[in-house]
Amino acid sequence: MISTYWQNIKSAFSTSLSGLKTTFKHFVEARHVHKPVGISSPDYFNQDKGIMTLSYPHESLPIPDNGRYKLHNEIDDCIVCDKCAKVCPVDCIDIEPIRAVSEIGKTSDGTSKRIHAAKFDIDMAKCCFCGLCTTVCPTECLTMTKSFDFSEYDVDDHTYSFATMTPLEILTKKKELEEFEASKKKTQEAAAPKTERKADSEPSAEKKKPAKPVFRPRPMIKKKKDGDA
Amino acid sequence: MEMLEILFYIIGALACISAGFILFTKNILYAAFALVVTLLCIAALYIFSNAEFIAVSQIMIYVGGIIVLIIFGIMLTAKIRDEKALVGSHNRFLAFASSAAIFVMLISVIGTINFTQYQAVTGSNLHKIGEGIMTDYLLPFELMAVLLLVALIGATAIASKKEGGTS
Amino acid sequence: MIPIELYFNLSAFLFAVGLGIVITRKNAIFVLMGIELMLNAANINFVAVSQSESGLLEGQFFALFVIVIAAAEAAVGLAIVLKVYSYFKTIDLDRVNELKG
Amino acid sequence: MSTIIFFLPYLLIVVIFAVYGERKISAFIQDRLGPMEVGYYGILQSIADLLKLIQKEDIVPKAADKKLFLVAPILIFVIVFAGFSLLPVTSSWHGATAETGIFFLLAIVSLDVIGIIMAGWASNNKYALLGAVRSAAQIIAYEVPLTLSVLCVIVLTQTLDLQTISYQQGIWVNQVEPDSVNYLFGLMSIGIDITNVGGILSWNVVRMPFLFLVWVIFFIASLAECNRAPFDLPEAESELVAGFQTEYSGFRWSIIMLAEYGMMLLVSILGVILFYGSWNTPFPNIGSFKLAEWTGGLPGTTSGNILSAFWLISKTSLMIFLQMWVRWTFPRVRIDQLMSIGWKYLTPFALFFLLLCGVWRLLMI
Repeated sequence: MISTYWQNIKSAFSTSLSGLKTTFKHFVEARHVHKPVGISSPDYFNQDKGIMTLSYPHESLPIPDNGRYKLHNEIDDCIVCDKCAKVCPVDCIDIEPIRAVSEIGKTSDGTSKRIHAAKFDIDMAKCCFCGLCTTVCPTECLTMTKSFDFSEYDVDDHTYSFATMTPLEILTKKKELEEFEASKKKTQEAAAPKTERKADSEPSAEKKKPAKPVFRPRPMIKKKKDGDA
Repeated sequence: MEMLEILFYIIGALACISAGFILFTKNILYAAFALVVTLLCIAALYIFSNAEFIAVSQIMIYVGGIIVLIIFGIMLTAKIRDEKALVGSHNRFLAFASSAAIFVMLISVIGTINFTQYQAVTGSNLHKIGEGIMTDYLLPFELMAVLLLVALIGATAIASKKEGGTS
Repeated sequence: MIPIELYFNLSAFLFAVGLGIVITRKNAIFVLMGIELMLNAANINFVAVSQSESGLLEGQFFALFVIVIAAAEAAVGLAIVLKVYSYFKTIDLDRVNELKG
Repeated sequence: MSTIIFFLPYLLIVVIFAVYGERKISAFIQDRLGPMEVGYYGILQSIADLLKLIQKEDIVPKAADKKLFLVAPILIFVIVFAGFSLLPVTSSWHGATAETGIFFLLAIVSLDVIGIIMAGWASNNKYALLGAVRSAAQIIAYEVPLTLSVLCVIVLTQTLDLQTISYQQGIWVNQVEPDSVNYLFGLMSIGIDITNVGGILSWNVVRMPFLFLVWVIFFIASLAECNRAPFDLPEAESELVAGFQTEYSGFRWSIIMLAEYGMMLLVSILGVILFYGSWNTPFPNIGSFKLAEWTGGLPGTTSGNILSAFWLISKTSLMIFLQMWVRWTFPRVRIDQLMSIGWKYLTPFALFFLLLCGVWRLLMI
C-alpha cells in the first residue's frame, strides 16, 4: 500500500520528465524542416527529424513520372478508335467521330488516321483513375499524367476537351463526308447489279443519322490547364 | 465631502440595494449572486475600517467558500426549467413589522451611543493579528480549527448517499 | 475618516433585511442566506469598533472567528438541506413538517 | 501611478502573442509548421482571429438566463483582472500597497469560481453546467495545495506584501528592510553573507533549496487553477464540447479566453515573484564585477525600472512557455486521478514542506 504510493510518485516524476524531454527534443528539432524530397530520392529516409509538414501550395513533394492522375490525350496521335470510351467503366470519355474521306495523316508511330475527332471530352469528375483506357489505346496517345491538383470551382470545368477542330472545320468535314457518300452511292448504283443495291443502300442511310446534330454549343470550351506543379 | 466618504456612501448604498434585492427577488440564484455583491461590499467596508486581513478573509471564505456552497445547494435542489428556482414568500406583514421594529430600535439605540471615544486610526495591524492568534487567542483558534474539521466530516457524513447513517 | 455611526446604521439596516428574509422565505437555502446576512451585519459592527485608537483588535478577531464558524455552519446546514431534499423532495420549509423521518 | 495602465495593454499584447506562441509551440512539438499564411510566419494570425471574433454575432440561447449569461464573461474577466492590481511591475512601480497582497491574490483565484458557475448555469446546457461544476470542484480542491505552497514561502519571507518579497530576493533588500542580512541558503550557521552579492543566490529557491519542490506543487496546482491541460477537465472538448463556454460565441467567448490567459499570466507572475526572484537579475556580484548592480539597476532610476521590468517580463514569459510545454506534452487526467493527485499527493507533501520551511526559518535567525 505504502510502497505503491511512493512508487506512484517515482513513476509520475520519471514519466513526466521523459515526456517533457521528448516534446522538448521535438521543439528544438523544429529548426530543421523536411525538404520536399520524393521517395525516389536516395536521401529520402535521411530526413528523420524536424518539421514534417510541407506548406502545400507553396511546395509539394515531387510526383513520380508514372503517376496516375489527370488524363491527357495527345490528339495528333489519336486515331479516334473509340476503344477508350468503350472500355471506360464510368463512361467518362465522350467521343464524336467524323469519318474522313481519305487518310488525313499519320500518327507518330506510323498508324494512319482516318477519322476526325469532332469531340473528345474527358470528364475527370467521373474518372475513377483505373487506367483501363490507357491500356487499350493502340497508339498510346491517351496517358495519365502526374498532374494531380486540378480542383475547380465548377464541376463542369472538370470536363476536358481535347478535340482541336473548330466548328467550321467540323461542318466542312461533314459536308465533305456527305458529298463523298453521295458520290460513292452514285458510283455504286452505276456499277452494282440491282439486287445488291438494296442491301447496300441501308448502311448509308444509317450513316446519315448521326450527322444530324451537327453542332451542339459547348459552354465549357476551355483551354486545357497545365496543372503540373 | 472627501473622496473616501463618497466612495463609502456608494458602497454602502450598493450593499443595501443588493440586500434589498435578496429580500424581494423570486429567483433564488439571483439572490445568491446579489449576496455575493453584498458580501463584497461588506469586504470593502472592512478595508475602510482598516481591517484588511478581515476583508480578504471575507472574500476568501464567504465569497469563495460559502457562496459557492450555497450555489451548489441551489443547483442540487432546483432546476432552471421547472420554475423551482422561483421561490415565493409568506408572512410578509409579520416580517415587515418585526424587521422594521428591530431596525427602529437599533437606530434609536445607536443614536444614544457616544462615538467620540472611538477615533479611527490608520496603520498596519496585520502583525498584531498574527501575534494575537498565536498567543492570546490560541485556544479559540485551535477550537475553531477542530470545529471546522468536525463540521467538514459531519457535512460529508450527512450528505453522503448511504442510508442508515453509517460512516 | 468615516464616522462609526454610519457603519452601525448600515449594519442595522442589513440586520433588519436579513431578519426579513429569514421570516418571509419558504426556501431553506434562502433562510440560510438571510442568516449569513445577519452574521455579516454583526461583523460590520465588530470591525468598525476595532479601528479605534486604543487598538481594540478583539473586534477583528471576533469577526474572523464568526466568518470561519459561518463557513462551518453553512457546510453543515447545506448538508442537512440536501438530506431533507432527498427525503421530502422539497426544501419548502412549510412542507417539511413531519418529525418522524 | 497605477499599474493598471501597464497591465491592461500588457495583458492584451500577451494574449495576442500567447495565442500565436501556443499555436507555434504546439506545432513545433508535434513536428508541424503552425500558422504560416497571415503575415510573416503567420505572426498576424491571432490578430486576424481577434477581428473575426469581434465581427461574430453575439448569440444568446433562447432557453438561457439572459442577464446572467451576458454578465458572466465580464465578471470572470473583471475578477481575474482585479488580481493584477497588486502585482509589482518594476522595483519602484508597484500596484496597490496591500499588506495582504498574496492573501488577496489567493482570494481572487477562488472568486473566479463564481463567474464560471454563473456562466455554466446561465447557459442552461448540460455540458456547460457539468463543466462549471467540474471547474468549481477542481478549483476548490486545488486551492488547498496552492495555498499551502504559497504559505511555505510566506513562512520564509515573513510578509504578505509582494513588493517586500521582491526586495528580499535581491541586493536592494536594505532599502525596505534596513539592517537585514541575507546568508547563503538563508542559513546563518554557514555564515556567508550574500546581501551584497545578490543575483540568483538570493532568490527564494536558492535561499531554501527545497522550495524548488514546493514550486513544483505550486505549478501543478496553478495549472489546475487556470483550468489548463492536463487539468482542463472543465472544458474537455472530447466529452463536454467546451465546458462552461459551450454556448458562448464571438466577443463574449473572446473575453472568457482573455480571462483564461490572464489567469495564466497572473499565476506565472505570482510564481516568479514568490520563487524566482521577482524582478531581480539572476547575475550575482562577483568581486569587482558588479553584475547584479549593472544588470539590476538602482530602484527609482530609469535604468532600474527598465531592467527590473525586463527581468520580470522575461521570467514570466518563460513560465508561460513552461505551461504551454506541459500542455502539449501530457494527456488530460481523469477526474478521479485529478482528485487523488490533489488530495492524496499534493496536499500532504505541501504540509510536509510547510513544516520543513518552518524549521528552516528557525535556522535562519
